[in-house]
Amino acid sequence: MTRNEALFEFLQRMGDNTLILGHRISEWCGMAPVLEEDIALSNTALDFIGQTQFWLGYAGEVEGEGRDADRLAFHRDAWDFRNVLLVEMPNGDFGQTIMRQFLFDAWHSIYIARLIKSSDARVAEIAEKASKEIAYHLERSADTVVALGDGTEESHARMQKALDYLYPYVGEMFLSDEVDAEMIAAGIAPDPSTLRDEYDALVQKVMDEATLSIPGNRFAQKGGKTGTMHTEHLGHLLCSMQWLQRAYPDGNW
Amino acid sequence: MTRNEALFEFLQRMGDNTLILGHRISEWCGMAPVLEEDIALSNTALDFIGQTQFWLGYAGEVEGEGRDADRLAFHRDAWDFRNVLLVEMPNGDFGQTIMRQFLFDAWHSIYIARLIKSSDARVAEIAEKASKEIAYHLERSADTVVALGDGTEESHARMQKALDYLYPYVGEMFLSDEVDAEMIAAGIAPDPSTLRDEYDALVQKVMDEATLSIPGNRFAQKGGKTGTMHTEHLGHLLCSMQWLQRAYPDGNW
Amino acid sequence: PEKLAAFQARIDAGEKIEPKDWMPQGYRKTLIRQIGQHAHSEIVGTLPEGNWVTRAPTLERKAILLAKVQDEAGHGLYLYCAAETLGVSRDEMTEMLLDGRMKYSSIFNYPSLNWADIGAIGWLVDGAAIMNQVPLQRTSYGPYSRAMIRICKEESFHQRQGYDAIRACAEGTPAQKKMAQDALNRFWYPSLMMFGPPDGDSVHSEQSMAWKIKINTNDELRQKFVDQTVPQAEFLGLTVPDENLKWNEERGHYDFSQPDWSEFFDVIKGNGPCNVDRLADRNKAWDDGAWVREGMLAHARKKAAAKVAAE
Amino acid sequence: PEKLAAFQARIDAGEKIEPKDWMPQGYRKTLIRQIGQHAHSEIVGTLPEGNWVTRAPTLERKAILLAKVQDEAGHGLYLYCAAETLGVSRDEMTEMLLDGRMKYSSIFNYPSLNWADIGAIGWLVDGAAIMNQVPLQRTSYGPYSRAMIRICKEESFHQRQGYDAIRACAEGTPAQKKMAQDALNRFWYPSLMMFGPPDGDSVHSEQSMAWKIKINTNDELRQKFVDQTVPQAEFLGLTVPDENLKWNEERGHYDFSQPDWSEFFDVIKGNGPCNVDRLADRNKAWDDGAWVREGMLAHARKKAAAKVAAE
Repeated sequence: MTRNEALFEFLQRMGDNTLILGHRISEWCGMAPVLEEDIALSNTALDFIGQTQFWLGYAGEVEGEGRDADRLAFHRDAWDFRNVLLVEMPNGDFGQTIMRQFLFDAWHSIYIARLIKSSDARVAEIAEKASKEIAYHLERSADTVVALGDGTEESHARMQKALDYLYPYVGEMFLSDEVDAEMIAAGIAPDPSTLRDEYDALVQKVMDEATLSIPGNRFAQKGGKTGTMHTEHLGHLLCSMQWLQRAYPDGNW
Repeated sequence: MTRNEALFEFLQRMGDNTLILGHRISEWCGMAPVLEEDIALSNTALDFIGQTQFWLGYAGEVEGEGRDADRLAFHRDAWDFRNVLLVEMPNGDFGQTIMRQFLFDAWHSIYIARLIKSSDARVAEIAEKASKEIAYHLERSADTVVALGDGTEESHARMQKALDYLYPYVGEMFLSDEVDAEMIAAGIAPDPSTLRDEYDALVQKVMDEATLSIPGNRFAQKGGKTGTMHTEHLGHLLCSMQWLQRAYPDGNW
Repeated sequence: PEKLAAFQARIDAGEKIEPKDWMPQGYRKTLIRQIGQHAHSEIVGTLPEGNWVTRAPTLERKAILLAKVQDEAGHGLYLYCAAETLGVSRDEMTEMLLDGRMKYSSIFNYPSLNWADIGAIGWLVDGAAIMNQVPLQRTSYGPYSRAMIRICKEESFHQRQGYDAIRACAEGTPAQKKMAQDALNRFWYPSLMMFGPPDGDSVHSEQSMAWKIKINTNDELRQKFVDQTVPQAEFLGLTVPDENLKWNEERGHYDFSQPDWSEFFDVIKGNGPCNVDRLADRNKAWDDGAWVREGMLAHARKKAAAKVAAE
Repeated sequence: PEKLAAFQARIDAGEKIEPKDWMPQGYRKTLIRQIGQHAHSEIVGTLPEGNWVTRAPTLERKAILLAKVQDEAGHGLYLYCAAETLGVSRDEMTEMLLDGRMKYSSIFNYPSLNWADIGAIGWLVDGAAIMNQVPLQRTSYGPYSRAMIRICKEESFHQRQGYDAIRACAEGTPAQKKMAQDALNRFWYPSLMMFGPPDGDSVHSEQSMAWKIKINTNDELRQKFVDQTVPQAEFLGLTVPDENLKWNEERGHYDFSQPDWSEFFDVIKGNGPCNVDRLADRNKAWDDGAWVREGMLAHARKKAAAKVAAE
């Protein structure tokens, strides 16, 4: 793998995470439990779509085959997506949505902080812009996890169930592979495996406040980041997300 | 509208009804309340897909532009579909699915009986073949509506709710327009509006047995049969149904 | 009666009525109905748009639509707040929406069926809404008037974006152009209905105008909308689905066909294409969200109690 | 012990054991576990296929897949009936599936991710299943043996259809060919796992073979499967994802790599890619269907009571 190929992979990973999670959140449109959450969810989705435009736009430039962010977003099939499995998991109830959000935001905020110091100026610039949004996402999702974990008996039970369901998808965010090795060597991105302790400390702190128990089983589902094995959920998401582009490939929108 | 154009419309109406309802039922795959229903639902879906192949296959021939049944099924957008709204309504719970089935089967069985005597030999032949399947569908859906209507308090309430929800979509099956006028004139198909009494008697009989009340409001939602205004549900159905064909238009499957 | 005359005099003098001021029951009731209905419309109006958020054709269009939906939820918030100053809580109004006692704009009982509908909703529906709302910036009730000023600014932004979206379709491939025309065909008459029935048939109108809760008549606004919109449609190369549409040199206005008012009353009665599904969606969101609202409330109470205990 | 010897003698003589015959507890228990697991596999196995029923690329393929799914539910029925002759009801077995006490074939804990997977499932998964099942037509327990005879006939039909579906992909466009290869890459090793762990590590085996509940060893069947499948893959122009795969002239068999058995045990422990979702789907279907089953039962009772009253 050349450095450029690795960089292209890395940028797709960043952009696909925000694209897919942004899409998932946008599925909530008009259906949130309370108006303030409707606003917050569409705001988060909006931030993610904006970040996607930067990451995938840059990815397309690096690839150099004339694909722009839209082409990458709407014309790849599931196997070409590089998002971690966590972000493609279904919304479930609001608890599952917000738990997924927190587990991702926690990683995102730690990772993006390293990217700000990237040797690649474009990466550093995008990370810099995104970091404020991400810090706000984390603050919000952590607060909500705490409120609902430490709310009523029902909300506690639902949040624990969400955590149990999603925890197997946490490990993948910290797996390193040859793409990461290239990025580390080039000083473009950090080694994900070195960030786990910081992540665990942050998650532990929030879960303690939320009176929730982190599952003991650390088995990690994987295959999203490398594209080797996504979940069945991603294909269905793409059916909606890419519908119009697929049905009308010549359109100018 | 030429006779041929009207015939093409008529055949799409027949084929789209079975295509869309067959698809809806197939969404139940592996999720039915009891194994026997899993079998029955896939059997019904299978019958409908088979009927679709006949109707849309003939439609393509009549149109004469080289579109076969698959092309029509997988490459038209929502506005080109001619199914009645009833069949595109979502599955809801099993009660809604089986009520939708009965309300359609009752119409289908009455209508198909007339088509057996169609002046168009192909139409008569397809109708003849389909009529045995349809008679069986009707027997089964009527029995199930009766059993669940006259079952427990909960099953009764759910069936009544399903009937109330779906009844506004019954009227469309009996609307006549210029396509029907052409078909009547040619002796190809009956006037739908003349079949309502027979339908009402049949539905009344089954609902009486099921201890369910037919809503008084006869307001009819319409726009599916003419294609002028489907529901929002159809577009989402097509996202899944047509996905593969849209994403890989050159494929040979 | 004296109070009433003084009240009317203030209104006639162009003064704003504020929450703590005395006001007639009818004024309060009418305002609650009107502001509540407007707030509900913002909320229910996100459903036909949400229907395409997940299918937007580009990242940019998706972002624009998300921003719009977010604005609309925000408008809902301002308006609920304005209504709360009249002594009715957001939860009460929500309950009234959910059980059908309060209405929302009938336009949202029509489905969004192709992508160009999103453009048409911005162009026509927001366009008609603005036409209704601009005069309301001068409405007599202070909080309502201030909310409308904020809202109108964003709405006209939405309208421009909607027009831009349908323009992209109208200037696109034949299939895209067909989408744009199809959207116009379906949304034209429902948009005309947004101004309410013809002046002769309109209830509530006279008193509302005296109170400056309503500023123009339905027919005035409808005419203004047609006059503004027809040239825009022409610019797009789209055909307004009205054979009788014609510029009337003498009147200085377009002549146009009335919508089918029986359809309007059907929709109001609950027989529109989407009435049942829209309310079912809102009810589901509310019911499914009950545990979240309760959980948040419980946590807020625990925190408050802990704070008190610590003091 | 005398009874046991007589029982074993009957088996050795090739006689069939029937439901009313005496049988050892272990025989009964092992059969219930094995038949139940097989029945559950038929049911859970419809989930990865159902995942593509709604996205089948042609009406014909959709019909074939629906027919297959219907057959599989039918197989589930036969097998539950066979197990019921051993004194355990279908509902009991279902409950044991749903709360994790009984297993289903681990292969169904892998996702179906592209259309060619449906072909691969028919070709490889049904292929491996048949390899396991053909000998079971000669199993000692009568009802099980008869169920297997019926099932094997349909399964080999499914396998041919699966092969035909993946062949269409392999012979199609480059993207289709990529699907087929991707499917083979993901399903090859899980299919090899379907024969169970290497003979050395396999529990239950010896006694089951004496009882003719199991006829061949895991490794025998696995070798047979590889020998049969590799030429089929070659015919399709697909590459089996095993660098060590080579024809061994001396043995008259292919040499091949063992699957990653730690993955196998992970999946069995519940850590497969789909374990949680598969069981959640089955539980949801069962829970959501409770009112239907109760309603039908209540109606059947009413009818029976009315009949009695009328007599």
